[in-house]
Amino acid sequence: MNVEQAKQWLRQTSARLSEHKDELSTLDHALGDGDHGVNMHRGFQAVVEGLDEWEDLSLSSLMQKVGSTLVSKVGGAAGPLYGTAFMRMGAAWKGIEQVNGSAWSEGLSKAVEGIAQRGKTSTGDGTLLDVWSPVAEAFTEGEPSWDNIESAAYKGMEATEEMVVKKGRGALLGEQSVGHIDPGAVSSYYLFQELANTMKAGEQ
Amino acid sequence: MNVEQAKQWLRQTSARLSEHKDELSTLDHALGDGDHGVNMHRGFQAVVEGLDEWEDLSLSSLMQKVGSTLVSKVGGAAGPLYGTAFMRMGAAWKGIEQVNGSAWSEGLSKAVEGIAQRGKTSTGDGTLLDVWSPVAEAFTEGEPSWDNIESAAYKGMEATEEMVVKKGRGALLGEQSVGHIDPGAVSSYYLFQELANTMKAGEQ
Amino acid sequence: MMEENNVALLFVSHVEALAEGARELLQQANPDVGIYSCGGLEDGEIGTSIDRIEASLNKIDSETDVLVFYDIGSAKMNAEMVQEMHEERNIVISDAPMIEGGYVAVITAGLGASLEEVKRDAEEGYSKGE
Amino acid sequence: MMEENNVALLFVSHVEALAEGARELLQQANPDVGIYSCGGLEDGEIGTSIDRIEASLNKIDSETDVLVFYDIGSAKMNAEMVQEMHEERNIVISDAPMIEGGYVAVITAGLGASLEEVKRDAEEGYSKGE
Ligand SMILES: Nc1ncnc2c1ncn2[C@@H]1O[C@H](COP(=O)(O)OP(=O)(O)O)[C@@H](O)[C@H]1O
Ligand SMILES: Nc1ncnc2c1ncn2[C@@H]1O[C@H](COP(=O)(O)OP(=O)(O)O)[C@@H](O)[C@H]1O
Ligand SMILES: [Mg+2]
Ligand SMILES: [Mg+2]
Ligand SMILES: [Mg+2]
Ligand SMILES: [Mg+2]
Repeated sequence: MNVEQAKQWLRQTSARLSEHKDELSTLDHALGDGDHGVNMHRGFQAVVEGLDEWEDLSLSSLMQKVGSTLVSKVGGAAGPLYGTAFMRMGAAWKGIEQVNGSAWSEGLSKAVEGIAQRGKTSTGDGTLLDVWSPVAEAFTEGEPSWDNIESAAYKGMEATEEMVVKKGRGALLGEQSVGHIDPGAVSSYYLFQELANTMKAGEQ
Repeated sequence: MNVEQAKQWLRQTSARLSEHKDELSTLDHALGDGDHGVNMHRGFQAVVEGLDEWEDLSLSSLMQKVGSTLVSKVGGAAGPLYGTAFMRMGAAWKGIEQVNGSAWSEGLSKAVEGIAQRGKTSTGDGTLLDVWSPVAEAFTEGEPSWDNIESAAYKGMEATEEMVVKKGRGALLGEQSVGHIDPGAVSSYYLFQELANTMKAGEQ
Repeated sequence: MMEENNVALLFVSHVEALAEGARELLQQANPDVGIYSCGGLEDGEIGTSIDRIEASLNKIDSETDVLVFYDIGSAKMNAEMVQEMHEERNIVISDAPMIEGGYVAVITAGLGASLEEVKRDAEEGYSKGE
Repeated sequence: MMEENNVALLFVSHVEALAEGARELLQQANPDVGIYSCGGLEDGEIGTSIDRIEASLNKIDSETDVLVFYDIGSAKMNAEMVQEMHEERNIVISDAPMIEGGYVAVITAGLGASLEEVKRDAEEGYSKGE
């Protein structure tokens, strides 16, 4: 992924999240306060607005900017979580112009580490980490298989439905949180699906 | 005490509290939030305004009205405490036109009971109860000795200076509350001093 | 999705903005739970007023159980006075931390819990930090 | 009468009125303690913003220790981000109930307690009800 592809990925993600704004908020209505769609929309809107200004940034700096923008604008728990993830990717990709197999693996595993620290959470807690973590593992040293990555994201998302939520607002529901897909897991799935779409388009 | 004397008492108390508004607030600044003077002033202003409207009330109903006015208007902890005290006196004096020795004793001990219940407090906690309680005990079956009553109020007030406050905002100060006179004890002292003044003037 | 619930929450504070801000925060967590607030004195000063507590109570259906949260002690005394004046109603006062306990309460009330359960969860089920 | 104190309190809430109302209530308890508040998002929506937290922090003398109170979890995450961005400052986040712990904090900070003492008192010294 080069810096242009990264921008493409972010634009597509933003459009996708806007389309699914109400769906994400409805999911969050069951487990939280019903604002996840609005939050993600607000955050990625700001990112897309920023893209025009951040013309000459390296890939690393771009990711950092995306992260700090998400932290500033999302407003809910997803802000510091997604924000930390992007900032850690940015840090991992210092000096890298083109993310390849091992850089993907390194960047994503740093992002996962960041989310786990920030959220004081681990996999199985029924959060967006349950998408990010299997996605990070689906990156191997070689060139990424985007189909594998997309399906890892999808399975991670689906798996949250059966989990008792342990972190965030949903945790207060206890056993009653079972039966609902985590909204942050869904937005993360869209993010990685758009990544796969962007990268697959570039391969053609 | 007949209903006219009661009104006189309330008017004098109101004037006295207004005069000492800043002093009471300053005392409350050390132990609490610095509003006791303003609170008592507000409450007794409303009582005095009410007196003109409550022309034909019995002594008992007058006390009830005073109590509910204080509860409504004082705004701080003193509101429900003074308010309950007056309402209990009103209840004790049902059908009584002229409060004499045993009615005083009965009325005040009901007031003390009410304060203790409302504040979940007992004597020695460094509150206004430490004035009300010795005052109630200074009333005997016979005609009241107003000098005794005034000095019981005074001593009760003074004693709060050495107490560790156990109730209300001052309680958070722990040992540091020692060395400060309780503002509610001071306003209660003024109330009983004006009672004595009123009743002694009537005796002449 | 939510079961019908029969517990309303009433927030009594010395400051109107604080009570209203709490209501706003918690209502977002579940728009279907009845949440009411009152605070401050008529003249805008800091304090609690039984008249305002009663006015809020009168907005709540008289068959609905009410759990009251308060900020500091004197607000509780005033809430207790209103409680005693309305013995015909099922009003309970919670000593839970107002915001944190209130958050738990809106969740459990939204799940259809009884007044006693909501009170217990607010007082014991609250956790913060890790 | 109060000793000089070197601890400021910062209230971070999802709702501006809630943070500001808390500040108003607690400031009354001691007008000499530095109490700061921020809440809500730029557009008035419910949420917390690290920009607003930072702006509040910038109002506080940089030598002053800061104890942060927050309403719910995501506010804490944002406060932690600001804390990490300002490692040169002494900023500590309290998991105490925001209003009740904040009340204790303003009292003990006003008595000249250290940041650690204020934090401990806010988390443990809080009592409500009887
Ligand atoms: N402590 C946490 N660790 C990991 N993920 C979390 C945590 N808290 C919340 N989340 C994620 O954030 C999502 C909710 O985001 P959002 O609705 O924007 O924030 P808020 O809950 O503050 O309204 C959840 O669906 C979950 O995936
Ligand atoms: N629980 C209580 N029991 C008895 N008296 C109390 C109690 N709480 C407060 N007080 C009395 O009330 C006085 C403070 O009244 P005020 O300043 O009007 O109320 P607030 O503390 O709410 O600002 C104290 O000085 C004390 O005498
Ligand atoms: Mg949400
Ligand atoms: Mg939210
Ligand atoms: Mg006071
Ligand atoms: Mg007060």
